[in-house]
This record gives sequence, structure tokens and C-alpha cells, in this order.
Amino acid sequence: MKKGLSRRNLFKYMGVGGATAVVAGCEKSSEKLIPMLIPPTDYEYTPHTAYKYMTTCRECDSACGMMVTTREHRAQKAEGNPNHPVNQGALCARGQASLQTLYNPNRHAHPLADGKQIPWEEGMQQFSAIIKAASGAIAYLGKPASGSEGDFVDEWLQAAGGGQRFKFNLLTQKSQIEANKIAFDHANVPEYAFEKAGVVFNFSTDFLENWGNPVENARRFTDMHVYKNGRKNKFIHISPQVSLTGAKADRWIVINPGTEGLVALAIASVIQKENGTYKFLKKYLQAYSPEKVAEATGVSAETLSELAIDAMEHGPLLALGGGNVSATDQSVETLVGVNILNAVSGALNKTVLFSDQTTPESSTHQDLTQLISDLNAGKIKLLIVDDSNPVYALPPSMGFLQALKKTFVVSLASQKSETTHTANLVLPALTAYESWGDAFPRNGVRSIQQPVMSTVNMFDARAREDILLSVAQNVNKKAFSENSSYLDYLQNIWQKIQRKVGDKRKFDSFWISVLENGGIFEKPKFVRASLNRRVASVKLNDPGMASSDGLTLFPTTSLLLGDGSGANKPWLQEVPDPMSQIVWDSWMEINPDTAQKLGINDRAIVEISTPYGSVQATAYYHFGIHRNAIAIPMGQGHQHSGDVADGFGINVMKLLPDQMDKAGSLVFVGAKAKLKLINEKSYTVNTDGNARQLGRDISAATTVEELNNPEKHSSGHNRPVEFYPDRSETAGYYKPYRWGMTIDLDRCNGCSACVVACYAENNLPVVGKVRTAIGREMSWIRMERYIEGYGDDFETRFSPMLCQHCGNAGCETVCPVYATYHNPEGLNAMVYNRCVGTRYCSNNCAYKVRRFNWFNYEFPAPLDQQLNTTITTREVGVMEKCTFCVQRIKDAKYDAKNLGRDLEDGEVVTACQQTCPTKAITFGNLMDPESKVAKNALRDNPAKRDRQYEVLAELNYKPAVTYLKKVNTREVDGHDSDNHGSHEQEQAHS
Amino acid sequence: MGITAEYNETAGKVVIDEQKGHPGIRATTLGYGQINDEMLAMLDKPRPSYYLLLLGFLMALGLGALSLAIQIDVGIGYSGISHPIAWGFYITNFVFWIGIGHAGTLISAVFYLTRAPWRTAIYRSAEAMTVFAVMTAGLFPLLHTGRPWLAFWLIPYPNERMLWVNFKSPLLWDVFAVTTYMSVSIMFFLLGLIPDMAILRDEATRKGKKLKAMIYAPMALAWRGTNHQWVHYMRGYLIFAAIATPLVFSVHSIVSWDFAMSSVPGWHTTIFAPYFVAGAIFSGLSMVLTVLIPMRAVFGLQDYITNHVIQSVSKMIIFTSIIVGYAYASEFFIGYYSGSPFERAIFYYRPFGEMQSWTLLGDSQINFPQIAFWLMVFCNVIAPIPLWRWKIRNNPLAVWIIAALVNVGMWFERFNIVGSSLQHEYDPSAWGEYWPTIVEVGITIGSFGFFFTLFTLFAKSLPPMAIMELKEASIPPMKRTEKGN
Amino acid sequence: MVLRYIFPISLILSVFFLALSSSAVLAEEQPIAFSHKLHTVQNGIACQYCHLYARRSFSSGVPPVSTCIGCHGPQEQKLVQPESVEVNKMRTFWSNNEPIPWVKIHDIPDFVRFPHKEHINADSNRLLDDAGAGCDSENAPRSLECKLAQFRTGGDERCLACHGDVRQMEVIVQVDENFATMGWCMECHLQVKGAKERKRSGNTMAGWYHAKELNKKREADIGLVNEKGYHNPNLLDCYTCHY
Amino acid sequence: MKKFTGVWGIFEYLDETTDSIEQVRKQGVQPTVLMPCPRHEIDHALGNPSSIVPWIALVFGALGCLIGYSLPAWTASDWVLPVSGKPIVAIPPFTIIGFELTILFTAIHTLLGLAILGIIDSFRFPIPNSAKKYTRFQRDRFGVVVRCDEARIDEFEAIMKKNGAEEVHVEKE
Repeated sequence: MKKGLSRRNLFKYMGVGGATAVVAGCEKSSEKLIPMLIPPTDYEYTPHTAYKYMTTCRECDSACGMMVTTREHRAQKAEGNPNHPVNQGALCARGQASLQTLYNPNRHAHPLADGKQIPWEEGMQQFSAIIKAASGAIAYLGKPASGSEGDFVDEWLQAAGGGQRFKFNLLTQKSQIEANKIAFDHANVPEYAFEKAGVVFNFSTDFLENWGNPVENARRFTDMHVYKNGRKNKFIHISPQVSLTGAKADRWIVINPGTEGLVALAIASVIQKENGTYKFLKKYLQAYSPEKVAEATGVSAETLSELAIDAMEHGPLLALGGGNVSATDQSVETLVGVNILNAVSGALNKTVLFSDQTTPESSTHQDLTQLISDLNAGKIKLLIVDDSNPVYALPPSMGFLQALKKTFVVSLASQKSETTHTANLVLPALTAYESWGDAFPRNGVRSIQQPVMSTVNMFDARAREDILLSVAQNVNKKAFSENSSYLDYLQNIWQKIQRKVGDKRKFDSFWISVLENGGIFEKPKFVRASLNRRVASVKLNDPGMASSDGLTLFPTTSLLLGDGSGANKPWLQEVPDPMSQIVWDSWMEINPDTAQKLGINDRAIVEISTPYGSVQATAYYHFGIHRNAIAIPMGQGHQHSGDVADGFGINVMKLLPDQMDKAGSLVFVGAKAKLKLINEKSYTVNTDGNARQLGRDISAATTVEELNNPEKHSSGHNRPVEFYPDRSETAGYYKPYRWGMTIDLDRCNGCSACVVACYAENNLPVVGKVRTAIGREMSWIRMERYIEGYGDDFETRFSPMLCQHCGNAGCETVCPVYATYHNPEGLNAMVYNRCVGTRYCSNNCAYKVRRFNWFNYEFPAPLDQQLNTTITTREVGVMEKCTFCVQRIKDAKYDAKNLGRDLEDGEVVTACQQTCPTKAITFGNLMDPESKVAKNALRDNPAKRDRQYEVLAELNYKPAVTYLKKVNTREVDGHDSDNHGSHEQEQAHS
Repeated sequence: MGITAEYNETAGKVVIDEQKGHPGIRATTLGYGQINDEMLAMLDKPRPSYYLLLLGFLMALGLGALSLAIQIDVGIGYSGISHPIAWGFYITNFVFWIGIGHAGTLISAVFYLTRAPWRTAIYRSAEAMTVFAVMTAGLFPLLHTGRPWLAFWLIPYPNERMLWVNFKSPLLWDVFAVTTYMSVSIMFFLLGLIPDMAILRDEATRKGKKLKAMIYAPMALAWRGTNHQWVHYMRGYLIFAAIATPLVFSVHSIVSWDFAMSSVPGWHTTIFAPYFVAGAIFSGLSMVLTVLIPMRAVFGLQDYITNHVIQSVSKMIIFTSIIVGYAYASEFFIGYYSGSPFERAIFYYRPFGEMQSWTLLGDSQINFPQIAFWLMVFCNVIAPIPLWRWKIRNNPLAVWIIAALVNVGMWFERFNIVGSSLQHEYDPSAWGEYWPTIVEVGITIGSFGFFFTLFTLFAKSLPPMAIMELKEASIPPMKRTEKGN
Repeated sequence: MVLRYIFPISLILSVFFLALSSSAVLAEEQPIAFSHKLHTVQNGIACQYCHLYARRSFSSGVPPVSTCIGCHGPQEQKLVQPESVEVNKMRTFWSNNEPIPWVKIHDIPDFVRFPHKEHINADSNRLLDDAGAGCDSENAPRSLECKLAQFRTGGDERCLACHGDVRQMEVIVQVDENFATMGWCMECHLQVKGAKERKRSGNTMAGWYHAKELNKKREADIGLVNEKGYHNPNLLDCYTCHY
Repeated sequence: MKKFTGVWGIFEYLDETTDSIEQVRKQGVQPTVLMPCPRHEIDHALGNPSSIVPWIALVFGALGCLIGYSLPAWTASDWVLPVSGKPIVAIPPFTIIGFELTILFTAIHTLLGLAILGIIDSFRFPIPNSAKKYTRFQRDRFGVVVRCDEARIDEFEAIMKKNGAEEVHVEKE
């Protein structure tokens, strides 16, 4: 196993680097002042000042609006576009890390022909020549594009003499579209109005991770699920596996693999019986009554009826189906079952809303199979691939890699990948940060993608569409005669859009408003849908996966790495997966009961073999998986994607058969795996010390019942009488600000976007796997995950842990040199340059949020260009920690001072708060009783506090961060009996 | 075996009584001149085996220096300390060596005040050990910092930054306690040396070795041995003993407050000060025996360091062993009785490791702290038990083995305190493990090399026993007594 | 192998002693012998004509080469000083499309965030009333009082308070030997109204008999709120400069 | 240095030394005694002289204590940097500094004091150079030095000889 990154070699002269810097400080300075040749004149430019540009995130097809902060013409921070209706200012972890797509050291720097560097002219000539030679036998294999890019490529193919465009996406929604077509005659993906639902049944989707738009899903789901006005809507996860999404559920119903559809129909049958709608289904549903499917699904008839009653009592229901875990060969039928449930329960047109726009279609597995056979038959002379990576993503059993050898492959990718590695000609493309584009992710949303900076100087790349355009003009004089560049083409399209939306301005002013706004956003228009009688002919069988030999393999999607495109980004590798807390690795989730039967220990290396291949991975004990199944996340196991991705983990796709369902999508679930123990111990690195909180109530929860019975719930720890006066009575203190934060654990779903945002905002170095193994990761905010209970009835809790900016901080008093102290605004100030490095503060921090610079960490070029220039980048031997984004506080204060006033609530937004899709974090001035944070924290009003608590309040550190307890709808069994000492804890609280 | 002898006033002669275990050392029967010559003979040109020994210690020192250089070169990150265990071997070594440094002052000051006569023969060596141990200890807080080149910031001196130090920090108390202790013990050591340096000076003058005399003369501070000088000297010595006594108890108390003042479970306890002081005396006296028993054999000092001395020190070891054992037990009791889940957890963790219910499914494994804990209990509580028997106490080899074991045990006690608590603090999600790296082990070995190199050099360059006090303890030359009237 | 480690050890020792002595950069050879005196005094160009970002940004900005060319013009245009050797050096940089590698003389450590804009725009009424009154510009032009007087005057004079009399410099030099050391900065920060009171704001016995009334009085002394009704920035907080 | 005038003798035995001291003192002269180790017999014979070293220790100890409390208190309030909700001037932690500086100051000044007093005394009670060159005083011999007028030299020489001095040296100009 490769240990860490080679370029962050341990034996480099890092220590001396620090020491010599000090010497240089005392002796002669040789720093140079390099002026600009010509300052930018076309727009305002001021050094050290943030300029923000609206663009679109292209990490997945959700196309969230993005606002990129640039300083000195370098993109330094990505934030969500607050105007954008889809993500409303938030971004997920992958969106935050999109900066590392731009600054990835593993981008292609030059055009390559058979792996050798060539000049651009030569590359373009070769490309033109091969297009001519192919004379129409061209295939373009690209990402599915909702925007103009698809049309452009189609047009281009025509100009180049013909050819076919394939839209490659591993996580396709094809089956769902097919099922919707069968059930509702709408061949597209509906919008799910979570906020209107009273109860959500989730049939194995991972809607908070990769299904649909996770940012939007998270926001709308939280609106529905959060504790409000004394009640909380239920979310029930019906699946053989608990993903991050499932971890948020109030209840997990364990079902046998592949039986989501049967469960949905069973619930539907009870509901139909009760409310009598859809009479034509009566007979059909009787065949799936709870009693009949109980055995096949592994869920008792009573439970199924209970669920049905839940749906009817608390409705409207929203049933979600899809995702990898339910992608069996019956996945279309399964989704039809879910659709029937939605219809029968009356959710259709209430929580499931169809619009008339068709979703960008991706090619089916069938199309790809066809492509492979065409390639093998030599029918395709030229294959053009963009940033998609089918060589990695497709199961090797399909033989795509072998087929590629039979044709000429041109890659127009910006990042190194397994696919570009096989390409005959690589013409490096620009990333979304540097080029034009657009995306129309759904009805009424037209999002623009503009270059936010000039190209990164290390990479000699060109915009993909411009490469295509100029090649087309080489080949065919008539092609794109009106367009000198892709921008021209794009503007033409947007002129049409302008007409469509009825904007009467001149195009230039329209265009500027589009760029300012990030796109054109209209209210979506929905159409009514109704259930088709055809559905009664859809037959769902018992897949029988639970009873047959072997363990069913679930290749699950990875929250951070997606389908593998995130693996070459150091931040996404370094940030632990919130469920397993594992970094830089793959793992195999296995139920402890099964594992113990097989004699496999936690963290043992296991060989997993299916008839199609075998891999070795670390066993990870997870209560949240069916006893007859295992799950392996996708995304790792790269070989040619650059040193950040290569050699870490395994690629689960190696285990999958080349099989498709009725819609022609790849079947993910169906392979049966056999396990063999290889080694008792593996070098797997996880960042959590312990999965259990031992009754310490660091991540606390309460129940709705408790909250509604004030006498039952304890109002938290009573503050003891103070020996010393409060700090606010020191002259000049907390006037007018005392910064504070609240974190609502009921809203937090552990998506870790805040963690990545902090890495981006605060210049946190990535330390690699080996150093993370001994606890040297540098994250200022960490997503703590605690597991409560045992077996199927377990609960997962997340709580972001960051510096609590305590009023009575343990760290301050022990510092011998005042490198950390309590500042007049209530911040726990850390002065890096005063720090000697005794590390006592870290020892005495109960929250363990201080991080030490063990080395002078490197930011390999061009990642150093991303560094935030408004803060200090730390050197070896100093302590660092969360500053509540003091640079943002300072900037806001300077601005307010120029306006001649004090700061107002909401003017300072920390990086973690800004990106949180569920708005779990609020930040502001605790001294202002009208501020949001003061109203959330209720510090001065203990009587009104119900969910508010401070972590480890009994230590009397007086943290400035108030947490709001997670609210459960019931008590988790075994929560209180699983540890010693919790009893005393309770007593101490009361 | 030494002979017990005593001057009997009524009999008017020296009575040799082998059964009576009283102060006496055979040296009391020797004349001033003989004591003088025998002591000076120890400083003669050493045998080749001495150089071999010195070479061994120098190699250990070199290993430490090399390790230190690597660490500074690469960064403090080359050690195994990390998050959340930010203190590891270095602070363990610091506390250990400070502890070793307690015996000298204890013997020279406390036993001086309590008039324990057996201290005479060993106090000089013990004091030298104190000085060297504190010097060794003082290195560690420096080299464990992230930016040792800025460590001078811990000294309160007026500077252009207008910044001072934080006197509320236990680390700053440490700075004061350790520097004061080091200064006072060096001064005490030098004070005791003054008359002996005069002896050396005069001896060198007598032999015509002018260079040697010139070296010794400044250290003798113009000592002539006049009655005026002796009056000031004895008064000063008494004051030194009087102020060194509270100092010796305070230093380790303050070191213990480095831990006790924090909120870390397992550290935050009021018994730390007495517990640490007892441990320090325990380890210091063991180190005295570990060093002096071989020295006695090599130099043939059975007449001076008699079995009686070894027995007395052994009794002190038994006594402090009981205190330390009691402290261990009471720590656990307090941990249990406090009801604090954090305290209970750490005191379960130290001996037994991860509790079944702590992990997802009872994945229990043995860590460094468990090894340290059981070694500590064995070496510090169980190993000294045989010393209760007179026969064992009277057998230098057995005593030496036990003393060496106690040294090992005390090192692990320090580690047990420093290392284990940090591994399991308040937030279980931030729990961690600690294993040292080769650099830390190298520096630890180097610290022993440093200490023993210095001590070996001392043994041949300065009188390892206080000649003046030996003379004071022996029977003065009386003409009338010899005549028998 | 061993030699490799002698270096860091000796380094630490030398750093230790070097750190005690201060030796600042005073002057260094520049790629072009640019005379500030010529441009400011004789030609009457204001500081912020070239250092154009000073009032808007953290950094004052080194003038872009195009600013130089704006007056001097490229070689063929024969504008200002067409034959000067030094000016032609600049023209060569321009025609080669190269920036001029000026040597940085006024260097602030990387751990300090110094906003030029806040100093250029600062309200000199916040200074103590008598600050700058005792300036003896003849004998002690770089005394604290004179620097304060310059700061109070505003305009270009304010730049000179820290950078020295750049207008009289043929070669740019660092005048104050302790330029940008913490004490040098604090000297002036303590001359702000209420700063000295704020520095000792807690009162010595704050904890022990902590008198609320006393601290109320202190808060009035340190001038928490200014006449415009908003809170004065605290210039003694470590986070003012170090973050 | 003034030339020494007087008598000094070398004694092997302690009792003979004390006898001669007592007899010299009876003649109204306080002799200076040289000895290899302190003996109470000689102190008694000399009339139990005392030292001012304890007073030095006391004064400077008190000074150290004062500094030990005032330095932290002053520095803490010179630039108020609150830490951990503690008072700016916190007496309990400063007690440790006070204690340590008391000890340090006492120790330093005791050592300095006794060294300086020793030097002062060597001027007040000089010893002849010939006696300084005699190396056995540090080893095993006692010496009695009597400083007197030339007229009384014989008297003291006789006392020493009578009491069994090994050697008696007479020093005169």
C-alpha cells in the first residue's frame, strides 16, 4: 500500500525551511516587489479585495449556482449563488472542493500524443486529420449536458461529418424515467416537494448524498423534518442499508435486498384498502398484501400496516425510490411500485410534482454496450471523450478498455484519468472556472457558467468547445460560420432565451444582468399527472437475494468522491467520510453479526470475490446493513488519475456483472459475494477515536415527547455560582460584540460541506493518510459521528465540533506567553507568531479542536494559488484553530466603519455557516438580543431553553457555541444501558 | 563488609561493635590525613575500563544528539506525539529527571537538618546527581516545543514588543521552579565544594602542579579554613539547607501542577503534589543506589559507604514506595468516588484498556498505557517489598536490582500519567493512541547518556565525597585520649 | 551525514543570538535608480498618484509599468527624458513585457495584516489631543512626536510618518531601523485616545474587588463609542493585526 | 596588604589547639584559627563567634518575595490580556512566583554574602603568607595565628610551644 503522497516526503527539509525563514527575517530581505505591467482597466481592480463572480458548479449534473470569490484574479473560495433557486447559496462538499478541480496539480499541462508532449498546433492538426479520416465514424462520449453544450456537440458532429453522441453517467436516472413513463406517462424526473410532505418514506435512495440534487434535497428535506412548533415530521428509511441519508431517519425498516417495490406495494395495498381510491388497483394490490410479502421482504405484516397507518395519519406522504441500493434487475418495477404508493396515498401532484421539461437524458447501458460492440467491430474510427471517465467507472466485465484499443481516442479532459491514460491524443481542456458554458438543470432554471479567472498559468489548456469549434472550422469551412468562439455560440442561444422569457432590453444589458445574477430563474410550472392503468400489469417478484448463498453486494455511492471524480481532490480524500470516518480509503460495510459468524474482525482485510472479479478491502462493522449483504462505496481504486487518487482503496465496479434492467440501466445489485479473510489488521485510517459517546452527551438528543412535557426534560446543566465576575464586566469587553454560534443538530445531517469549506477558507493543509493515522489532520471543524444503541435499532448522531471560543477557556490560562487569550469581542484569539509550541493548550482543550503544525506543510503548485490571502498561512511549530473566520469579521467591520455604523446581524457569515445546505449553523453577536444567534441560543433565558445546551457544560468553560439537541421521535433502545457512568451523568444534570 | 565502630567517651577509645547498626562508618576511626589521601586517590589517573565506560555513555549521548538534530531538522512532527497526545516521551523524561534530581537535595538538605549521619558519605554524589539530573530535565521542555528557537520568550524580560509572560500559566511556574531549583542546587553543590576545592588546590600546590592549582583556586574562593570563614560557611550552609528543604518539596509539586491545574481527567486531582514529591524522592533515592553501589565496588569504598548507608536508603525507599502505592490506590478510589464518568473512564483505561462497551463491539486491544501501568505497579509497589527483610537490604546486589527496577517503574509511572490521560479525554471522538518514534527513544537514551557521562566525569574530577564532612564526622586527633588520661 | 545535522544545531544557536540583536534592511540596490525626490519634490507628484491602491486596499500597490510609460512614453515617442539611461532601463522592461523586479524595502512580516486603507483614511481626531505637539523637526525628525504630527497633517505627510521622508530620498531606504517591529507599531497605537487606558483596562485588581462602577468609568475613559455613534475599533486587540 | 606581625603555630591535636587558643585569649588577643574541618571545641574555645549571614538571607529573601509578587502583578496589568475568566491580578498563582523568587534571592545572596564576608574577614584578620603556603591546614593540621605587636611575640610563642605546637613561626618586619 502506498503510504501518503510521495511529494510530501517526510524527509524533506521542512523543519529547516521554518528555521531559515526566521534567520532571513533578521538578516537581509531579498523579497521582490513585482508590479503589474498594465493594471486591469476594463473593470475595477484593487489588490487584496474580494471580487465575486456568479457561475455554475459542474462537479455533478445538479448544476448548483456558484459565487466564486477571487482576489488578485485568482479564485480563492467557492460559495453558493444566493440567487440561485436550486441551492440558494449553499454548496455541498464536492462543490466546495471544485476549486481543486481548477488547481489540481494533476491536470494535463500540455497536449499529449501517445503520452508525449506536443505543441498545440500539432495536436489540432492531428485532430483535424483524424476527423477527416474518420469521415463520420465518430463517437462522442461525454457527460450528459443539460445546457447548450449538448446541442453544440450535436451540431459539431454534424459539421464534422456525422457521428453519435453518448452521454455517459454512471449514476443514471434512466430507470426512474422509465418507471415514471409507465406509471404517469411522464418521461422525466419529478420535483420532490419535501417541505409539503408530512412523512417521507425513503426506499433506499441516498438523496442527501448523490441522488438528485443533494443540496436542494437537504434544504427541503430539513424544512420538512426539523422540529418546529412542538412537532416533528417523520422520515422512515426502508432499505437494506443505512447510508448518510438513512442515518437521519427516525426509523430504519430493514428489508431484504431488492424488495423495496414489494414493501411499497404492501403499504399501498393497506392504504388502498382503507381509502378506496384507484379501484382498478384493488385486485392488483391484494396480491401484495402485507401478509403475502412479509416473508419475501423480511418485514412483518404488522410493521407494514403500521407504516401504512403512519402514511395515512401524518400524510401527505412522499415516497422516494431509486439509487444504487435498489438498482436490481427489477429496478423499473420497484420504482413503479413506489410510484403506485405515491399515487395511492395521494402524494401525486402534492409532493411529487411533474413539470413539462424533460430531464437531460443520459445514454443507457444498452447504448454503451452497443458502442462497445461497434468499437470492437471497428465501426467507429474516432472516439472523443471529455471529462467523463468510463474506463474507470464501467465494470471491467463490459470490456470497454479492450474495445478502446481498436479505435483512435481523443481526450478533451482537463484532469488525468484512466480514460485519458488510454487516449491516443490528449488535448487538455479548461475547467468550468476558466470557460464559458451554461446549464438548465430543471424547469425554469437557466444557469450561466462564466470564466472567473484567466487560466491557471501552469496548464496550457484551451476551452473544450473552442477546441472543437476551431477543429470543425479546419475540417469544414462552413461549420459554425457565425461563431468565432463558443462564447458567440452561447450568446446566440441566450438571445433566444431572452426572447423566450420576454426580456425587452438590449442583449448586452440582458447579458450583463445574467452574469450578475448567475442566470435566469423563473418559477417552475408544474403539470398534473395521474396514474396510468397500465401499472397493474407490472409484476414484481421476490428477488430472493436474502435467502440464497453468498452476500448481496451493494456498490454504494460515496458522499465525497461521487462516482470517482472527487478522488483526485486532496480535500475530499482528507475529509473523513461522515458515516465511517475513514479517510483515503475504501471499506466494506458488513453487519457485525454476519462478520462474527464468518470470523471477520472489524478492520480486517477481506477478499471479496464475485464471479466477475475480486478485490481486497477493509471490513468495517456497520449495524446499518442487512445481515445478508455487504456494501462497498464507489470512487476509490484509481490507477491513472494522478498521485492524489492513485493507489488508495479499491474500485468496486470490478465486482459487477455486465447486466441491465428493463430500462437498459446498469444493474448494480445482484452480484453475490464470497468473503475470505486475508489479514487480521489493515492499515485503514479513521479519524474518530471512538464511535460511542458513552453517555457523555456531546452530541445530545431529546424526543418530541420530552420536549412537550416540560417536567420530563431537564433544562440542562445549571451554572454554578461564579467565584469570579463575568468577563463582560471587564472594561471594554463585549462592547458591542460577543461573537457566538449555534449549531442545530436536528438540522445537521453530517454532509461535511462545512469541513471542506473551512479547508478552503482557512488555508488548511492536507497532510495525507499516514499523518492522519496519528491524528495530525488539520481540520478546524470536524464532523463527529456517534453511534447509539446496538443492532438494527441504532442511531447515528452527527455534531460539528469546532473551537467553542469559551469564556473560561482552558487553553488560554495555560499558555505561558499569552499566544492565546480572550479578546474583547469574545473570540478566543490565537496569535500564531507569538506561539512557542508547548502544546499545553491542546492538552487542556476539552473539545480537542486545536491543531498543531508539526511540519511546514507544502501546498504543491498550483494549489498554493488557492490560498486565502487575507489570513496568515501558518509555519512549523505553531498551534492553530478555528477563528470564527476572523478575517470575515474584520472585513465586514472595515466596511461598516466606512459606512459609519456598527455591524448588523447577518453581515458576518462564517465559511461553515455560509455553505451549510440546511442552515444548521447561525453566527452573530450574542450581545444583541435581536440577533438570530441570540434568539437561538437563549443564553439569558434559561427558562425558555429546551433544546439548547453547551457541550461539556459541567466543565464551566462557558463556550460561545450553543448546540441545539437533535430531536428524535422515539427513544433508541439500549441508549442508556450501553455504557457505564451515564447514570451519574444524568444525575449531574438534574 | 564494613565494620561498625564508635568512639566511646567513657572508655576513651574507639569501640568496634559489629552488631550495632549505628551511624558509624569505619572512616570515623581514620585520621584526617588518611581520609584526605584516600579520597584524593580516587581522583588519580583512571584505569582503561573507566574510559571504556565513558565511551559507552558518550555513544548514548551521541545517539541522543543525533536524534535531536534529526528532529529539529525535520520538525517536531518527526516524533510520535500528535493530536490529542501532545505531550509524550519528552515531558515524561522531564518529569522523570526532575524526580531523579530530588534525592541530592533531600539528602544534603533535609537529612542535614534532621542530622542523619549516614548522609555524609553519599551526599556529594547525590548532589552532583541532582545537578546533572536537573540539567538533563531542563533540556526537555526546550526541545519539545514546536519552535525551540523562540523558547526564550518564556523568560520575563522587557522587550520591544511590550509583551510579558503569562504568570498564570503552570508552564511559567515551571520555568521559575526549575530554574530556581537548578540554580539553588548548583549553588549548594558549589558551596559544599568550597573547602574541598581548597584541599585540592593545596594538594596540587604541594605537588607543584601549578595549572591544576590555578583551576581549583577560583572555585575555592580564597578558602583558608580560618575560623571566621568557617563560621560564615556553617551559617550559610544551614540557611541553604533550610531553604532547599521547602524548595525540594515545592519543585515537584509545581511540576505536578503542570498536570493538576489542567482539566484533563486523570490529571485534575489534588493529590498530585504529595504524590509526585513522594515519587520523586522514591526515584531519586533509587537512582542514588543504582549509581553508588557500582561506584562503591569499583572504588572500593566499602569503608565509607557501608551497608548501613545502603540499608538506610533502602528504608527510605520502602517508605516512599508505600506512599506511592497508596497514591495509586487513592487515585483509583477518587476516580470511582467522584462519580465523574470521565475520571472513571480513564482509571478503567489505565489498567485494563478499552472497556467492552466503549467500542462498537468490544474490540479491545492492549495499548502502551496498559504496559506502562502494570510495569509501574510491579516495579514501584511489588518490587520493593523484599526490602522489608534485613537480609535483602544487606545484600548490595539485591538492593541494586530493586533500585534499578524502581527506576524503570518510575519512568513508566510518569509515562502512565502523561501518556494515558491524554489518550482518553472528554470527547471520545477525539480519542487517540500514542506510540513513540525512534527519535523519541533515541533522545530518551541520549538523556541517560548525558546524565551518566556527566556523572562519570564528575567521579574522576571532583571529590565524590565531601572530604571536609568526613573529617568532621571522624574522631578528632586528641593527644590526651591517646595518652589515656 | 553528521555534517548535515551540525547545521541545524548551529542554526538554532545563531538564531537565538541573532534574534536578540536587531538588524533591519536599510537600503538595497534597485534594478532602476529611481529617485523619489525627483518625482515628488521637483515634479510635484503626489504619493497616491502612483501608489494608487493605498486608500482602497490593504496594500498600497507598486505602480504598474504602464504608469511609468504613461509619462515617459516608449522609446520611439521621445516623451519625458528620452535619453536617460535609467529611464531607458524601464522602457526595456516595458518593451520586453517584463515587470520590474523592485527590491522590497518596507517589508511587513507575513503574520501581520496591515491595511494601508485604514491608516490613510483614519480619523486623526482619534489621536490624543496633544499628540504631535512636541515635535522638534530640526533635531529629531524621526521622533514619535514628529511622526504623530505628520500623521495628523494627513495627505502625503501621513505616508511619511511611517516611511520616512521619502520625498528627500534619491534611493528608497528604510529610515526606522525597527520598522514594522511590534514596538514600533505600538508606539503610535498607544497614542490613540483611550488606548493607554484600554491597555490597562481591567484595572489592577479587577478580579478581586471588581467594581462595576469603576469599570463604567473606565469605559467612558477609553472612548468606546465615538461621536458618530458607532464603536471605535479597538487597536490593542492582538486580532487587530495578527490573524 | 599590610605586613603581618605576629606568631603562628601548627598543631597536630585538637585539644592542644584549644588549649593554646584559650591561653592566647586570656592574654586579651583573639587568635585566628585554621582548621581542616569545623570543630565545636574550637568554637567554644574562641567564645562562640556569630555570623551576620542569616540577616543577609532574611533581607534579600524578603526582597525576593516582594519582587515575586509585584513582577507578575505589574506585568499582568501593564497590558491586560484576560485569560480563562481569571482575574487580571490573581494572587494564588503569583504566590508560586513569590515563593520561588524568595528562595532564589535568599540562596544567591547567602552564597554571595558568605563569600564576600569571607574576603572581608581575610582583610580584617590577615594570615601571614608563609602560613598560606603551608598546605597541611586543609589536610590534617590545625593552625593558630596570633597577630600582635613585636613586643608580645615571645609571649605567644611561648604559649604555643608549651601546648605542643609542632612548629611555631614568628613573623616580623
